[in-house]
Amino acid sequence: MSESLYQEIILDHYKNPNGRGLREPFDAESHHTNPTCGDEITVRVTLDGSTVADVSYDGQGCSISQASASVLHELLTGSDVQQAFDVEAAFVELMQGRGEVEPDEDILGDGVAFAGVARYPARVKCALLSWMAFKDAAARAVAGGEAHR
Amino acid sequence: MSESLYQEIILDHYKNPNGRGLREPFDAESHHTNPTCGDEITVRVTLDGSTVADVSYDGQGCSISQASASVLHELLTGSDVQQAFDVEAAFVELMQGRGEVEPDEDILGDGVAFAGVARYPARVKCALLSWMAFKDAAARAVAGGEAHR
Amino acid sequence: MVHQMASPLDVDRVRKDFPILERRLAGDRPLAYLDSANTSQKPRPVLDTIAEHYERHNANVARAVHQLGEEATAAYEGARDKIAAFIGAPSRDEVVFAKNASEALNLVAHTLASGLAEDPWYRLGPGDEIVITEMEHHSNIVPWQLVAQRTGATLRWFGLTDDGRLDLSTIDDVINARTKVVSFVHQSNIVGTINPVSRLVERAHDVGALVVVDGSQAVPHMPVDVTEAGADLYVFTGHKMCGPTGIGVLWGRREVLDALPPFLGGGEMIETVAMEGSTFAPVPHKFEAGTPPIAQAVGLGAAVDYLSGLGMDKVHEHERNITAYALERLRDVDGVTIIGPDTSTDRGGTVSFTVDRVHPHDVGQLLDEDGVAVRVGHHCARPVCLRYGIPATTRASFYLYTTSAEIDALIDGIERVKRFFW
Amino acid sequence: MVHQMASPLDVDRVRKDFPILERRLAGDRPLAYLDSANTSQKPRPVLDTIAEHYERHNANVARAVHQLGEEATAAYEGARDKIAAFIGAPSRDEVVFAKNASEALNLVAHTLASGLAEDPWYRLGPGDEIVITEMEHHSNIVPWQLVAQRTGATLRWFGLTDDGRLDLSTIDDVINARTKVVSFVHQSNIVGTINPVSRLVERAHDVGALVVVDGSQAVPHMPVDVTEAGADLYVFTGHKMCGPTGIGVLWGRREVLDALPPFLGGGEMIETVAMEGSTFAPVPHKFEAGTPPIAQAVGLGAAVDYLSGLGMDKVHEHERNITAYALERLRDVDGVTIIGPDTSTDRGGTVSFTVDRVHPHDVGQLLDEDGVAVRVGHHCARPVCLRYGIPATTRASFYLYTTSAEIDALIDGIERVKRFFW
Ligand SMILES: Cc1ncc(COP(=O)(O)O)c(C=O)c1O
Ligand SMILES: Cc1ncc(COP(=O)(O)O)c(C=O)c1O
Repeated sequence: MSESLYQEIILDHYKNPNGRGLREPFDAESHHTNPTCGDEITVRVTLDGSTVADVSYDGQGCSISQASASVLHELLTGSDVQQAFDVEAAFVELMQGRGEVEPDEDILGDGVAFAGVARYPARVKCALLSWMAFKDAAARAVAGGEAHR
Repeated sequence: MSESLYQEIILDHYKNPNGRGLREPFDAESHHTNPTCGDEITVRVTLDGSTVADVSYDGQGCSISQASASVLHELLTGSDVQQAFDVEAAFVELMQGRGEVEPDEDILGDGVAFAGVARYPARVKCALLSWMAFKDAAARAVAGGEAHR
Repeated sequence: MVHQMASPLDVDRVRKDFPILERRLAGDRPLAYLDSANTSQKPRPVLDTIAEHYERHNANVARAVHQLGEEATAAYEGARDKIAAFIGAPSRDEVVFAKNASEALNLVAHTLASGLAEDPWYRLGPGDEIVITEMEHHSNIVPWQLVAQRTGATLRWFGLTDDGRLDLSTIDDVINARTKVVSFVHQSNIVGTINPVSRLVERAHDVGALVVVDGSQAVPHMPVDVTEAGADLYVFTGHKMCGPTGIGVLWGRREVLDALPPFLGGGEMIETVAMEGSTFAPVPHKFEAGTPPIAQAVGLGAAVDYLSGLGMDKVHEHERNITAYALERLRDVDGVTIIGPDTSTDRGGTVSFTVDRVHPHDVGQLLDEDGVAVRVGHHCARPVCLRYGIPATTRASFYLYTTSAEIDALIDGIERVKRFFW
Repeated sequence: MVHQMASPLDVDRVRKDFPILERRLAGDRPLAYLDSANTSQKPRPVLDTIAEHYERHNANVARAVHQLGEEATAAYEGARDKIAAFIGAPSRDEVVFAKNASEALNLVAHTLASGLAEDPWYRLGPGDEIVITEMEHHSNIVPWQLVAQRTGATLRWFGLTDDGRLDLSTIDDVINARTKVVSFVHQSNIVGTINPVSRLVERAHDVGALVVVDGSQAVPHMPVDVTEAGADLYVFTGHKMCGPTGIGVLWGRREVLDALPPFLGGGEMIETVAMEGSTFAPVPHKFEAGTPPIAQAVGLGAAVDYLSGLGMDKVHEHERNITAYALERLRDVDGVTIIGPDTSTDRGGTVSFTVDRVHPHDVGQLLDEDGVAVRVGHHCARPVCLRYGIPATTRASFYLYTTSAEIDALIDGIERVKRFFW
C-alpha cells in the first residue's frame, strides 16, 4: 500500500533534500502557502542569461511538499528557462491527471516517483506547492526580476 | 370517512348559521384571524348583568370555522358568564385532545359534533377561531367593556 | 372516466420508481399526489444513493486524508459537477450549495445589504431600488423587505394582469437607472405562469441592474440553461426536483459571486483564520460555511442523474400534456374558476382554482378523503390572493409521475365537494 | 496487544448498529474510525427512519391538509419534541432547526448585528464588546469578526494556558460592563478541553451579557441540560451525534429568541405578508425560513432516541474510559506530544498530538494505510495551532463505538509512522 504514495525516492529526497536553504544573489522570490494544512515554501530563482543558475528554497510541510521541492531543485537547476517551464508543465499535468497520466522519466527524472500522489486529491496541492512558487518566481525573474544582489 | 370530520350537524350550522351578523349595542368586540388560511372572524359580546345577553359575529372562512361560530352563539347566548367560560374551556379541551377526549353533550350540545375535528391538527385552529375571539371579547366585557351603545 | 393520454414518458415505469406512490392511505385509499409544487416525491435511485452514502462513504468533506474522507469529498464535489452540467453552468465553481432556495435568496439579499463588499456597487443603500413582482414566493419578498428596511433602499414591484401575467406595461419606469437588483420568479408557484425572463433581463441589464431569478418551480420541470436565461444569479431547491430536503442551489456568474462578500462565517469558507482577522476561500466554498449538507448534495446529484436519464425535454412535454388535459377538464366544471392563465401557453403544471361557495380548506379536506392530495391556502404567495381578492386557493400541481387518471380523480372529487357543500 | 476494557456499553452490539464499521477499505483493510469529532457514523435506526420517511410520509410540512402532509408535519414537529426533551429545554418552542451549528451561530451573530431588533439592547454597535476564546471553532470566530466589522463592536477573547485550558485569570477585565455577548465552546474540538461553563455564565450574567454556548462537541458525548448550563443560547449540530448531515439546532431562552429579529426571510417564518410589509410568526418558526430540513430533523429525532436508549451517561462513561486508555498509551509513545490536557480531568474524547519530525499529513496518510482514520490539520481552530506554534496536529476522536483495539491500532500505526520517517 504505502509504496504507491511514499516511493523510496520521495522518502530519500525528504530525508536528504537537495539544495535546501535560501541563497543569494537571486533574481526573484516567491512565498506560497497551503492554508488548509499550513505548509509553506519560499523559492528563489537565479538566472544566468536564459539558464536557471540556481533554485534555492526553504519551507516547512509534509514529506510530499518537501521532497517535491528537492526534486524541483535537482531537475531545474542548470536547465534552460524554457525547458524548465516545460518540465514544470509536465509535472503539473502528471499531478492533475488523477493517476491516469503516464509520466515520462526523460523529462521528469525523480519526479516520476510522484505519479502515485496524483491518486490522492488531498495531497496533490502538497506536491505542487514548490512548483507553483517556482513558476511565479521564474516568470518574474524572466520579466526583469528584482535583482537582489 | 368524511363523516368523522364533517358531521351532519356541522354542515347544518354551516349552511344555516345561527345568530350571524354583527349587532348593537355591545360591550366588547374582538377580531381574530388565522394567518395561514386567511380565516377571520369578528365577535361581539353583550352582557346583561352576569348574563351573556348576545354573542353576534361575522367573518369568512371554512365550514368548520363558520359552523363553530354558529354553535358558539347557540350555546352561550343567554347563559351565565361563568358558565360560558366553562363551556369555552370544555370546547378548547375537546379540540386540543387529539381525538382522545370524550365530549359531554350536556355541556357542549351541538359542539360534540366537533369531536372528530380534534383528529385533524390542521383544522383545530379553524374550530377554535371564534371561541378565542369570544374569550377575548368576553373577558374585556366583564372587565368593564367599552360599552358601544 | 378513463382517459388514455399519449406521453413521451413511460409513466407506469416511472411510477414504479417512486415507492410512496404505492402507499395506501387511511381507509385503504390509493394516493393521487397532486402536490408536487410543494415538494416532489423521491425515486428509489435517490433514496438508494443516500443510504449507500451513509452506509459506505460517510465522512466529513474537504478535511480528511483518510479514504472515507476522500470518498465523501469526491461524492460531494461530484454532485456539484452534475448540477453544474444540469443547468449549463460555465463553471462548477459557480454552483453554491445552500439548505434550500430560501437560504440562497437570502444569501444574495444579505450580502448586498451587509455593506461588506469591496466594490461599493455591491452595497445597497438609500436611493437604490430593488424590483420584485407581486407573484413572488414569500422567500423572494420578505428578504428584500428586510433588506430595504436595513439599508434604506426602496422596494418596488410589478403588478399582475387579470389573467395572471406580469403587468410589464410600466417596465421602463419600474426598472430604471436607480434599480440595483431585479429579482423575480421564473415560474410562479401559485398560478403557474412562466415569466418572460429575457425581456426582464434585457431591461435590467440595460440599466446595469443585477438579475436574480428564482427557478424553484422551473428547474424541476423544464430544461434550464442558466447562461441562456441570462440571469446573473439563479436559485432553486432540491426537494422539488426529486432530491432530498435540506439542499438548495445558488448559481451565480463567477464575477458576481466574487464581488459579493461572505455571508455565513465559519469552517470551510475560510482561507486563513487568526484571532485578529481572517481571509476567505474562493467561490464556491466562500459561501459554504460549516459542514455542508453532504448526503443531501449527493442525493440531489442522483436526482439530477435520474431526471437527465429520462430527459428533461420529455418530462416537460409530459407535464404540458397533463396540464392541458387538466385545464380542459377544469374549465368544464361548473363553479370552478381558474386563478391564473387558463390556457397552456407559457404556464407550467401548477393550477390554482376556487370552487364557488366552498372554502379551499373544505375542498382540500374532502379531496383528501378521496386520496387526492392538493394544497390549499395562499401557497406562500399571499399578495397574489390579495390581488385577486380571494382568501386562498386550491392548488393541484403535477410532475413526471402524474397521470390523467389522477386528474380524473381530482375532477370527480370536486364534483363530490359540490354535492357535499352546495 | 489486546486490551480488555470494561465498558457500561455493550460495544460489540453497538457496533453492529453501524453498517459502515464493517466496511473493508482498499486493500481489504478493516476500518478504525477515529474521526468522530469531525462527523459521527450513523446507526441503522437513523438510516431506516430517514428511508421510511421518504418512502411513506414525504410531504411538505405545516402547509397541507392532506394525510401525507399531516404525517410529515407530525414527524417534523415530533422531532422537535424529542430534541427539546433530550437537552432539557423548558419549551419545545425554544428549539430552532438550522442547517448546521455554523448557521445557528451565524443566526445569533447576524440578528444581533442587523439593527432590526425592537429592543435596542439587541443591536450591537460601537462601544459594545463581544467576547470569545482562542479555542473556538472557526464557526464561532468568523461570524463575530464579520459582525464586529459591520457594527463597530469590539472583539475580545480569552487566551489559552500551556496545558490547553482557558486562561481566565483576566476574566473580570475581559468580561466587563461593555460586554454584550460572551460566546464560547463547551468542549473544544481540537484539544478536547471541557470549559467551566458556569463560571463564565456567572460572570457574563453579572455584567448583563448574553451567553452563547457552542455545544457541538458536548451534546453528542455527555448528558447536557441547557437550563443547568445556564446559557441564554446553546448550539449544536446533528451530524456529530449519530444524525444526518444538513441539520443543526439552536436552543434559546424564549425571551431572548423573542427579542431577536428575524434572520432569513421567506415561507414558513411569516405571520402575514403583503407587498407593503410583513409580520412574523412566533418562535421557533420565526427562524425557520423556507422548507426546513424535514427528513434530517426526523433523522435527528431518531438519533436522539438511539442515544437516549443507550443512555447518555453510559455513552459518556464509555468515552471517558476510552480516553483515559488512549491518553495512557499515547503518553508512553516516544516522540508523541499531546496538545491540550493530557489527563482525563475535564476533557472529552478528542486527542490532538504531534509526532516529532513527522508532519501530521504524513502521519494521517500512513495511518490511513492501516485503516486508521484520523483527522490532520488545524481542525477549523487555527488560532490554537498558532498559540502552540505548530502548523497542524493529528487528532484522534472517539465515540460510543470506539474500542480499545482501535486505540491499539492507532498506537501501532504511530510506531510504523516513526519507523517509516525516522
Ligand atoms: C466546536 C465546534 N463548533 C462548531 C462546529 C461546526 O459545526 P458544523 O460544521 O456542523 O456547522 C464544529 C464542527 O465542525 C465544532 O466542532
Ligand atoms: C417559487 C418558489 N420560490 C421559493 C421557494 C422556496 O423554496 P424552499 O422552501 O425550498 O426554500 C418555493 C417553494 O416553496 C417556490 O415555489
